[in-house]
Amino acid sequence: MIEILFYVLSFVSIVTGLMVVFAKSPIHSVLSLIVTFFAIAGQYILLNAQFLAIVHIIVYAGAIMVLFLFVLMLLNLNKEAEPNKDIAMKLAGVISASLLMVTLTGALHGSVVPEATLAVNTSNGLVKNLGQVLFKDFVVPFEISSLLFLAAMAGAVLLGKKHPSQITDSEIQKI
Amino acid sequence: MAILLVLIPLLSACSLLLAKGMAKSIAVVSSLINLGLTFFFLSQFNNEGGFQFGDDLIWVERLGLHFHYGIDGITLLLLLLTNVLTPIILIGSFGRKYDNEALFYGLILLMNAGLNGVFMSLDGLLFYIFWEITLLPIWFICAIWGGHDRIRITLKFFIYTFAGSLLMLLALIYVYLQTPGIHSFDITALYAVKLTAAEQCWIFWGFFAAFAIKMPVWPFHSWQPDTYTVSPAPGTMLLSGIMLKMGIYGLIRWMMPLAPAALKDSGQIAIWLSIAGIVYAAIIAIRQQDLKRVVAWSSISHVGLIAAGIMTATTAGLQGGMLQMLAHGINVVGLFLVIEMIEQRLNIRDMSLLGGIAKPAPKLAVLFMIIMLGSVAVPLTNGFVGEFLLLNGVFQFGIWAAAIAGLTVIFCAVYMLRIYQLTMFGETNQLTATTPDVNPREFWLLAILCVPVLFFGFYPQPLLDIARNDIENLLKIIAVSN
Amino acid sequence: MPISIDHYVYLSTVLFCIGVMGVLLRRNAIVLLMCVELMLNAVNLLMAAFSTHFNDPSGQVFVFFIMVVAAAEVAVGLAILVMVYRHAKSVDIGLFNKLKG
Amino acid sequence: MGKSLVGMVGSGVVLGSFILSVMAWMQVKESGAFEANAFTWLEVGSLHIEFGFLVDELSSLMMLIVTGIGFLIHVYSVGYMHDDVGFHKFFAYLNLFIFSMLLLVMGSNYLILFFGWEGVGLCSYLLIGFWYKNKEFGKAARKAFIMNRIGDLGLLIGMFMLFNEFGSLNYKDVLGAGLSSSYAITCICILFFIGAMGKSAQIPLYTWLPDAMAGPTPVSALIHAATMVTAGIYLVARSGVLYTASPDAMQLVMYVGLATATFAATIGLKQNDIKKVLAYSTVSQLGFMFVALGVGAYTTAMFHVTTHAFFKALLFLGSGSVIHAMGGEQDIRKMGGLKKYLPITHLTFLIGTLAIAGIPPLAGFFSKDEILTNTYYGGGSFVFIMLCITSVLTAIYMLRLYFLTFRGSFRGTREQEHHLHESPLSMTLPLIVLAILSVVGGFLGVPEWMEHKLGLHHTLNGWLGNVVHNAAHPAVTEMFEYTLLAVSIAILFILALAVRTFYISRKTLPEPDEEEIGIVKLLSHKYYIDELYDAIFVRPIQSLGTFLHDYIEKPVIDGLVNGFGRLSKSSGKLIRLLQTGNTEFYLLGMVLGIIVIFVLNFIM
Repeated sequence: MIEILFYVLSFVSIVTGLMVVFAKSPIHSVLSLIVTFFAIAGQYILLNAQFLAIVHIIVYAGAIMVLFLFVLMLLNLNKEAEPNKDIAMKLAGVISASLLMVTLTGALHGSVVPEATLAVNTSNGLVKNLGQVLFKDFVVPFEISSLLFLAAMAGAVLLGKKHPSQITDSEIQKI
Repeated sequence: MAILLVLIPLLSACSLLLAKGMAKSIAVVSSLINLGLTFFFLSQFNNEGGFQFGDDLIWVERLGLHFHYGIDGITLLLLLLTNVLTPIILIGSFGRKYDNEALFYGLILLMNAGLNGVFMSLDGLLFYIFWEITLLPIWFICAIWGGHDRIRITLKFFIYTFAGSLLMLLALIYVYLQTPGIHSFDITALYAVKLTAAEQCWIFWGFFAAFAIKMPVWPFHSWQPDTYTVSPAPGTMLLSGIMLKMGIYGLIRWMMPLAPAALKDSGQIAIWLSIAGIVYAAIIAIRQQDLKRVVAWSSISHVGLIAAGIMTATTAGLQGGMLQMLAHGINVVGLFLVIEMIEQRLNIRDMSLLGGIAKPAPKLAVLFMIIMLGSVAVPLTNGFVGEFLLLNGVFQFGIWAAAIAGLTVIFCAVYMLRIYQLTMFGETNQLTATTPDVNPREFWLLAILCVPVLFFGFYPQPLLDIARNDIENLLKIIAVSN
Repeated sequence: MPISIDHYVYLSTVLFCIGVMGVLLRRNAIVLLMCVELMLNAVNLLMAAFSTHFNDPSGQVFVFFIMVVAAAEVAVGLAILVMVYRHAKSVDIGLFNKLKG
Repeated sequence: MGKSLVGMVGSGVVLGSFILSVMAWMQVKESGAFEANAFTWLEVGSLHIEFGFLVDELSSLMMLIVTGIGFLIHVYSVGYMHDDVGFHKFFAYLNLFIFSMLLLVMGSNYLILFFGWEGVGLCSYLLIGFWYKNKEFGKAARKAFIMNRIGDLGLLIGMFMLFNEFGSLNYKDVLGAGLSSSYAITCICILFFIGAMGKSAQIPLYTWLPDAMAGPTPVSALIHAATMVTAGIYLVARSGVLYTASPDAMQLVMYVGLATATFAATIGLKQNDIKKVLAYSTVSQLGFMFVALGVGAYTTAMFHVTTHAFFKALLFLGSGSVIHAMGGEQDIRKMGGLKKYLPITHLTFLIGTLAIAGIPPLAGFFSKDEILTNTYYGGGSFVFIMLCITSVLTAIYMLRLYFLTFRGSFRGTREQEHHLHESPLSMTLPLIVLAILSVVGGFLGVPEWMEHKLGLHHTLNGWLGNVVHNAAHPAVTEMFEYTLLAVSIAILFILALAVRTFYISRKTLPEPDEEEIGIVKLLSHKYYIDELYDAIFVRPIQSLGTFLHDYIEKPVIDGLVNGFGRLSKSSGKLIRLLQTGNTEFYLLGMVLGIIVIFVLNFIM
């Protein structure tokens, strides 16, 4: 049962992942990516990381992808026409990506993952456990990451704002 | 205690920036205090060998870095040279108005601090740090107040010497890594390292690259004539009078004791290079028209002899090298001072346009003559003693080497007399007819330089006694390692 | 655990490589950003898999941190793209050639 | 200070040193040589050099010559230089010279000798270039100094070898040691001789001496005739023990001396500058002395040094008096008939001429006769005959000089004739004293036959015997001596007549420079040796300097250094092209890089 679920989810995520890459319209890409994220969230549940799965859906599907969509809509980029790339460049992209895959799998194939030493604890993925680890062992990185967020927020606002000098005379008159 | 020699100019340089109006007087007072201190050390100095007035502070314990410094005879002689010449160079620069005086004199003081540090440090890394510190002020002096095309020339000078000293750093670190236990840059620890002949060969060339470029030894000299010519007079004097002695000092203190076995084979090549430089530079000097250039080339020629004599690792060669360093420092600063005086008066350095200055400026002619004779190494001037001992050392290396190196005796007379004749003798022309004679400041500067020229020609033994035992000890270290 | 860790390794490798391929193929900067997200997710998946495999919650904590970084990155990245778009009326990465030597 | 005071002080101190020299001489005579060390000049390793003095028979003889003649010339200079602006400077240099020369002869080791050796060279440079406004004079001064320095280098390296061999530079240690002939000693002797060549103007380093006549005439008399140029003789005589141990070096000395003597004498035949004639005569006479040294007749050489100092100083001072009277004119073609205007100068000059020509019983006769005798036994017949011919040449050019200058009728301008006058007392007095010395000086060393016949002694031989002595040769037969005497007197009279007829009775004059042809031109241009040296040494070195600077320094050495800079610059330019600005390209590169790393990781 779990195996079937795993394969189905894997299949879905790979196919939608490919769709992200090959879809002509950016909107389609976004939608496919959302599906991929859901599939990955399913994998998390299979892995007993329930809280992670929830957060994943909230953050990625709920926030990040919405942001993408907003931007696409706002900028009206929903055009299918993307300037065509060099065919050689495309070929090189595909080949090198597959090469990477081959080498990676080749490299991973020989590697031996040590067996787990501790007994399986299914409650690892629960909020309580994670919270304890996060606020005990990783409290400093946690605080730092909050700073990072703050900085990113400020940066995004600053970047998104029009610089006063860029405002043209006609715009001033409109105001 | 001796670290005051570094601290005083350093602090004065900082205070210069605060009290800009008093730049000149602060600089002179600071350099005179240093001079007094040096004489104090001289009076308290015990010439039985070993380092004195020093200290050994732990700096970075885990890396084995020590702030270890001290004064022995070899160092003392060079400190004497540095601290005698610095006030002379400072006062000598008063004839010209430099923009941003405070910065200018501050840099000279910084130079003084760095040079004193180089000569006193007894820790490999400390030596390296001071070595590089000296490069900065002199580069600024040349690049800010220099003459035509200064940026290109000084950049070349900077990069060239810097590249050389990186090789030295590599060699130092290599030896450092061979020290047992917690590695140490301390001089005694480095001396104690036993290296194979092949390793010593690499160490030798690593050090030699840095020192040969600094001195400079042929064929690493190509930065020098241009840099000397383009620098402002005080910069040229610092470079030629004191800074090139850093290279020679490095040979004595670091290269030879650390790679004594390499002296046998690589050392021979280095000696022949130096000797080739003597003749090569002298022949080129004969044909130069620019006064500064002649002296610059002559400096290469003289330094070649010093380097060759020292690398023979004989008592005569080392003692001669020490004496000649002092003599060359004094003479070359004197020569550049005279050239600067001529340039200030007439605004040219081209000898073909000069002539007959002896008539309107007889005092200048006499003082120039004395300094020139010192440079030509006429007996009973300071230049002769060193040259005699150096040639004696080179003779012990090989008679043909001595014969070829001895050509400097002839060539030096040729080009020095040539510049003297073309500037001082002959008929005066429109330009030179009204050359003013030296003013009191210039007179006393040159006169003070003439005193050691004559005195140490007559009686060199006091100088020889200062470093005698330390040189013997050094030679023992070299001999034992062999 | 019925599904071996190797499966997850291969899955995330494939996803990662798809992301790489997207980055190499597409010219639309927004799609590029999405592909980067895909790659990040591939790594996240691997982290979670190992966390479960070794029974160590820190792996999952790392996933949180990666999410944080990803979110920040997207925010800033999209802001930049908006700026660029205002400037050039396009988000084609061919425009970003000001670094030409 | 006033000029008279300067003159008095300048001459007075030399007189003082002359008196002290006499006292030293008396002390040596009474109690033998003595040594005094002032202080340790240098002590480095095994090299120990005292600033010490040794006064023995040889050095006291030189001291007497230097201070005695030095004093006379100082007195002369007071008159001669009276109108010169550099009067003070002149006396300063002259006294510096006396100091250096005394250092040279009094030193107790070779290094002190070297101090004096270079010191006199320096003074010579300063005094030749005394009238520094003239460029040619400056060049002559420079030439003198540099040629001397070439010799000095030989001497210096010789000293190093000597020290290497004996471990000391003291005369006592070196010359007292039992010596056996060896390669090293030959080398040392030859190197010392190179030094002597420079200082004593021997082939090939002689060309500076004629040019040195640019200096004021008293300088020519003191430095370039009487004292400094004989320093080479002193050096060889001082090192006589070494030379005796090296027959090869002696041969070299003899042949170089012979060649110089003959060569310079032939040039002297056709010179028209009064001082140049005397200069070549000096070179030639120095050659005589070296021949004497070369055959081992050290005291004979010193004897000739002494007599030569008398008559050559006399001749130079006489010529100075002539030049003074002529208002600076030195060309003998414009003189003539000066006998009646300058009686004292004429008389003393005549005595000098006869002395150098070798008329008995003037000083030159005895010393030259002794050299010839010694050469006959020590040098072989070829050398002897050549030297005899050279003596004849000496007589010819000196008589030519005398007749052209003092006899016949005056050939200068009216103005010059009007100006002609005898020199003041301060100039004529030294002339008279030197003339007397030139007459009686020869009796210091009378030949053997006189010893027997007249009961006189060869004072000098006995005197110097403690330091050096002549190589033994078989007793001279009286027959030989008489023949030599008779022949020389006969030849001299014939010559005197011939020269007189040629220049006075027939009124033949040396042709103006541009009309010279053939051998005459060759001689008056001094065999073009100056031009030759210029072409084979001076110019090549100068062009080598230019060549090295333009074609080696700039393109090769500096080019290499700049090449490194250019290399990094151009490689930067090349690598910059990789930065296309194309983001995909960077990404592709990144991915490929990752692949390579993985593959490498996998392989290793």
